[in-house]
Amino acid sequence: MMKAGFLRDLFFAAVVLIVLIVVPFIFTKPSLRDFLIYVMAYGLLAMSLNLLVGLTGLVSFGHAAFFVSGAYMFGLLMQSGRVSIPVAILITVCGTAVLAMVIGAICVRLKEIYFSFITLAFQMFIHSIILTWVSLTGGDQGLRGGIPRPPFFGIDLSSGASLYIFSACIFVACILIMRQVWQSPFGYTLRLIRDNPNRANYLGVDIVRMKLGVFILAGAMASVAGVLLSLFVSGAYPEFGFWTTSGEAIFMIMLGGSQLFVGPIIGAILLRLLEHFVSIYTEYHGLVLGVVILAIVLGLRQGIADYVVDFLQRRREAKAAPAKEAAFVKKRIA
Amino acid sequence: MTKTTKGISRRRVLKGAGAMAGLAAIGAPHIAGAQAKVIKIGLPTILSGRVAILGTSSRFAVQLAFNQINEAGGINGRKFEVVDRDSKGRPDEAAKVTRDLINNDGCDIIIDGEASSGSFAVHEVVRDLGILCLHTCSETSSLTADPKLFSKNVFRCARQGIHDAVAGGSYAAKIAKEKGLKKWATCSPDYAYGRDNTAEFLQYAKMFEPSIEVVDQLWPKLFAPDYTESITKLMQVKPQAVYSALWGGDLVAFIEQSNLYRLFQNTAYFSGGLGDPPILTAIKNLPQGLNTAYRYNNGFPGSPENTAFCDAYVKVAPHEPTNWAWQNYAASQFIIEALRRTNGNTDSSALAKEISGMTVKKPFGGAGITMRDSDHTIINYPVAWGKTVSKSPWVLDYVDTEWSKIIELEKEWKKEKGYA
Amino acid sequence: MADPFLHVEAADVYYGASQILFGIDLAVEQGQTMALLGRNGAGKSTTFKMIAGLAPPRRGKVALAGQGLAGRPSYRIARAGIGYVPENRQVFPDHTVDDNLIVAAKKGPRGDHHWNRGRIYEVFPILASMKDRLAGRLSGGEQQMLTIARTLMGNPDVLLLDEPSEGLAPIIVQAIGELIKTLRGMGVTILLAEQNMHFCLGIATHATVIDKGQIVYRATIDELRHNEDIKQRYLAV
Amino acid sequence: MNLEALASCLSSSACAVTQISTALIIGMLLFMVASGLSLIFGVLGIINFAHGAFYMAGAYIAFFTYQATSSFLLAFLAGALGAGLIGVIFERFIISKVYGKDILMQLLVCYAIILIFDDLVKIIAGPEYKMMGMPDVFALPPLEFAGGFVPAYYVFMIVASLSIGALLWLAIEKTRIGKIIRALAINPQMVGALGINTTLLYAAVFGVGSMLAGIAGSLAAPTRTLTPGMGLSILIESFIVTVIGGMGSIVGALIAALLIGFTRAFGAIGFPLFVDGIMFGMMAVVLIIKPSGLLGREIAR
Repeated sequence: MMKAGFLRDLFFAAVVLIVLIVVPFIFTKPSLRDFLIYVMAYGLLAMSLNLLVGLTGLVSFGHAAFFVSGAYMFGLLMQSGRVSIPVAILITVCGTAVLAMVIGAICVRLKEIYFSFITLAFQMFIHSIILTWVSLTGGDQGLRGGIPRPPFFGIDLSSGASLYIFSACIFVACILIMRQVWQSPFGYTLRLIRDNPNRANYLGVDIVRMKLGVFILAGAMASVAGVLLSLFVSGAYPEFGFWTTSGEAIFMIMLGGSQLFVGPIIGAILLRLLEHFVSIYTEYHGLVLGVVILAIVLGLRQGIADYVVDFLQRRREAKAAPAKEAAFVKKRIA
Repeated sequence: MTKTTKGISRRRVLKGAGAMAGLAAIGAPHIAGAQAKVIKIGLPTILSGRVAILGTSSRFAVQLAFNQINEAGGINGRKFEVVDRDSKGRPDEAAKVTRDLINNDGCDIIIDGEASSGSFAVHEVVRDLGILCLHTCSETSSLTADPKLFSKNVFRCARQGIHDAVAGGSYAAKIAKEKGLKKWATCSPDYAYGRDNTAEFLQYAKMFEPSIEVVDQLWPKLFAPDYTESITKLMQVKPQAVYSALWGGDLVAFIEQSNLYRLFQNTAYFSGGLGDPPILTAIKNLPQGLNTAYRYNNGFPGSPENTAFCDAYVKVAPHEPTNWAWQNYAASQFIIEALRRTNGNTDSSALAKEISGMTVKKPFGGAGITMRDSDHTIINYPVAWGKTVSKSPWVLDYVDTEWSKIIELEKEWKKEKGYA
Repeated sequence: MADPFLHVEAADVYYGASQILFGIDLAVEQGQTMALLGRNGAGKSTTFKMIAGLAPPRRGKVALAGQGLAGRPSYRIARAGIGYVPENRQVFPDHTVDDNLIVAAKKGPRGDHHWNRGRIYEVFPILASMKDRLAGRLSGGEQQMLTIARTLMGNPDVLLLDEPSEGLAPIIVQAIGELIKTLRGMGVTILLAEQNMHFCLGIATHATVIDKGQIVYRATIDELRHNEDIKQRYLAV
Repeated sequence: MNLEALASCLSSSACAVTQISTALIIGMLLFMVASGLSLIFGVLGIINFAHGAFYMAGAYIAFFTYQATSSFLLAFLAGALGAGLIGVIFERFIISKVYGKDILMQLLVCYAIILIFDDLVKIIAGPEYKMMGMPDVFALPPLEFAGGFVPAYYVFMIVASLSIGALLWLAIEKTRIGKIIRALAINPQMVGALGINTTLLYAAVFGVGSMLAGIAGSLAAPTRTLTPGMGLSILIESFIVTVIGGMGSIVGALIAALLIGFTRAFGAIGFPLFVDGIMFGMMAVVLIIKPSGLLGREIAR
């Protein structure tokens, strides 16, 4: 079973990767590539956050802390000029994982909104460190002077096309990893913790360890998103770690839906499209975005992808219902 | 109330109904032909949040400049269209909207109306894409002074911190000598611009008047709503003079809150940011005799060109021109003049070649403002310090500093910094 | 014959998609003390919640003195004269005894206000002696007294008592029983949900038995006392 | 770090008076905003991230009223009541739809409101800075206490905030409606079953909470700059205050607001670089040791 599932995922991943790579060669406008890289970076951030929010029920308000740590660690490593890009990514991911472990060890012990608050506090703390430690981080002006992209294995990321393909490969690899977690026994344990912590406890699950595990994983994935963005904008800015960035990721999850694996990606695409077009037509994009959010939250009461899935399921059930009802009535009479 | 007067359509009508079609629309190659006649000027700037006025006053100025040229028939039959985009003051967003303006909207030229941190992000993008760009709001000296950041297609049409520091330092030194102001303190926002600006001001003030001694330096947070703890701290320290790089709404709050403590009764005040009309008019009780750098004034320089600029500006905007307004207006003039010389050819390097060393008369007249070709930054713009009065024109007695002196000291500063 | 004072007719209640009550009919006359008997999970509490407006019926009707109540918000139902005393003694733990009563004070549906704190302390002398104590610090029996007293402060026409004896020591149960009898003596109309039939025997005048969300038996309490079959089928523990 | 300066300040009465008053000035406005935040959370279980928007609304309404009438009293009342009214409308039409929904829904709704309010202010009042200016009544030289100076307006502001805080506390602890509201916080269903219109009460509590933010806004209007987006900075600090003090506790909000006020006032003298870090640090430490805050209860719901 597992193996068949994995092969299917692998197949889907390959298809997605091919589509991602081919599309910009059909529509050659560079802005499409820009758009897709943004969607990949923010989508990865939102998906990694959804490992906490949707899968485990841990509502983190401070996930951008790992996004920003990814961007800065990678940027600083590259600016030091001592490591190649793959090594820098590896160190960044491990480094962020350690950071996530330290923060997570404190945070996951807290429940519900207290978890949200303390993740927020840590994020603001990291953000203020970045602002204060000017000599290392460049303070409010961010990492300046660009992030060098020395060629490795014959790949030169200073060309837009190869940077795009590289980003697409990393993106798809991360999605594949998260998909395996989503479907694994570990993933189901996390769902159990989300839905019924008492039962999980009773079954002998070490809840704190499980939560910490997914917290570290989500942090590491968020750092990859940070790497992608810093590679693309050739810089790192404190705003990456401000609470609004976490808020945006949460918004993507809510827009797309938290229960469907690809929900956050759909949310990222929708939000980016929305912002793109709204800001072309009006400077009052806040007003428009606000009204759209209200319409979705108050109208659908769930993410768009979740809504569509539920809607389809309801329709299927409605078709099956008459038969079921008949059976039920029969049983009651008997 | 804001009265928004719209000039040429800054929104692109052509995007039209098909726009929402999504990815395909973004990917579609943009239409050549009839549209190619229009020259598009992209303006990434801050249109929302606390410093929205930064962007809106810049936009008024850019629109004014290009409306004027459109009404005059354009250049070689080509008209202009200004496309603005809100960066929300975030550097990553600034980078993104700049890319969009170029790659998606097909803008030929970028006028960068970002504050400092955003400017550095835009700088990376335009350097990457090789498009002509004029930074119009960032005063951070290194943006053009640092040769590592130099790009042949990128210019700065804005005050430069180091120029003003020389002018401010010499002005402050003179007053310090006259009035015996020895004990100084500073109170500037805690971010790169605030720190650099303050350090540069002090460096020159001390150079010109060595008896100046800095007794304390306070660094309130950028956009802090309340400065009471800084003000009371200043009262404990009792300096004879205070320098502050606060600007915008922060400065308005700082002055009003200081008034409550009567801070300026016994303390001389030197401000890099007070001389902007929207700030001067927002302060309800503007104390007399505060010293401020020139940012914009409808009576200085007293030239017919300046009056004409101010009159035209207030017709389209709800307030007098700001510092950013004249800088953007001047930047537009550089672009227009360069296009005139290339006969409407928008090639970046051709335009850049023309702009290097160019002098424009608008908006101040006189000898004009010159784009220095060595480091792509403007000189000969008004650099002066004056004193506040309680009613319009708000600042009087502007004292000029010789540009030759500024340039000489700038050279030494560059050497010191390793830029030259 | 006129409609009964409190009248529930053919009421269905759902929690989400699952139906809990099936066509419940109930009739309580003024001054009656009616026991609603049934096993744990038979639907007694849901019936009460339905009457009180906390679990509105999807179909059917609820009326008090001819006035329809179904579908109204719970506070309107309370103001119409339904006094609901929930199971598990839901006192406000951080309020004093006195404050618990103050919160609940209101006039009855016809503007009557014969129940006030003075009267309550006469009827419940034990509460009078601890009126400044936090309700959360009271014993279970005292809390039960307080919830009943609190509901009386609203001058209801009908008192719905949901398992007042549950989880209390026998001696306390006896005291509660005495109290209900006193209230009955004062002419208060009472609907009493219980699984403990013996508790009801001395208190209620009539009995209704509920099982699996349906009413299965109606009689006077004396008839029930002698109907071994019903007792065996529906009430034996 | 300059502990010597701190010690010498504390030993001089002039310095101590001025800095203590500074702490109160900073603390009191925070207290006003945070107490509203805390009240709304305590009773409705909603973390009102849009609270800063009501602070902004209060400030702008006060500003326009003052321009129209030149009366500070009217401006103050209009700011407070206007923000309260907007709060009630917001609760009725929007927030009430997400009661009991997961926290993300609430967060998102509040985020939407912040975006909408900021743009509305920009449309109505323009993007430029506004300053109401000091009313003539308070245009006095600063008052002297034991060698330290406190501006007359700040004395008024401190007294007004403390009085409003005391009134609020008395209303909640001693009046019948206050007792009902406390009961509502713990067991809303039971309160409804006792014949009390909980829907109305929720709207009223939200209105009072927003009114407190509006009061802070109108008190701040004469001394602080009005801009779209001004609600954000005060929101973050009052959020810290609320978490430290304990969500739902008015007294906790007061204590925490003073704590922040003193940290900032004396931090400016003794350890100016660490003030921000210390504030977040305090928040984290409180969350680790006692998640519900200094005086908060564990959430029942």
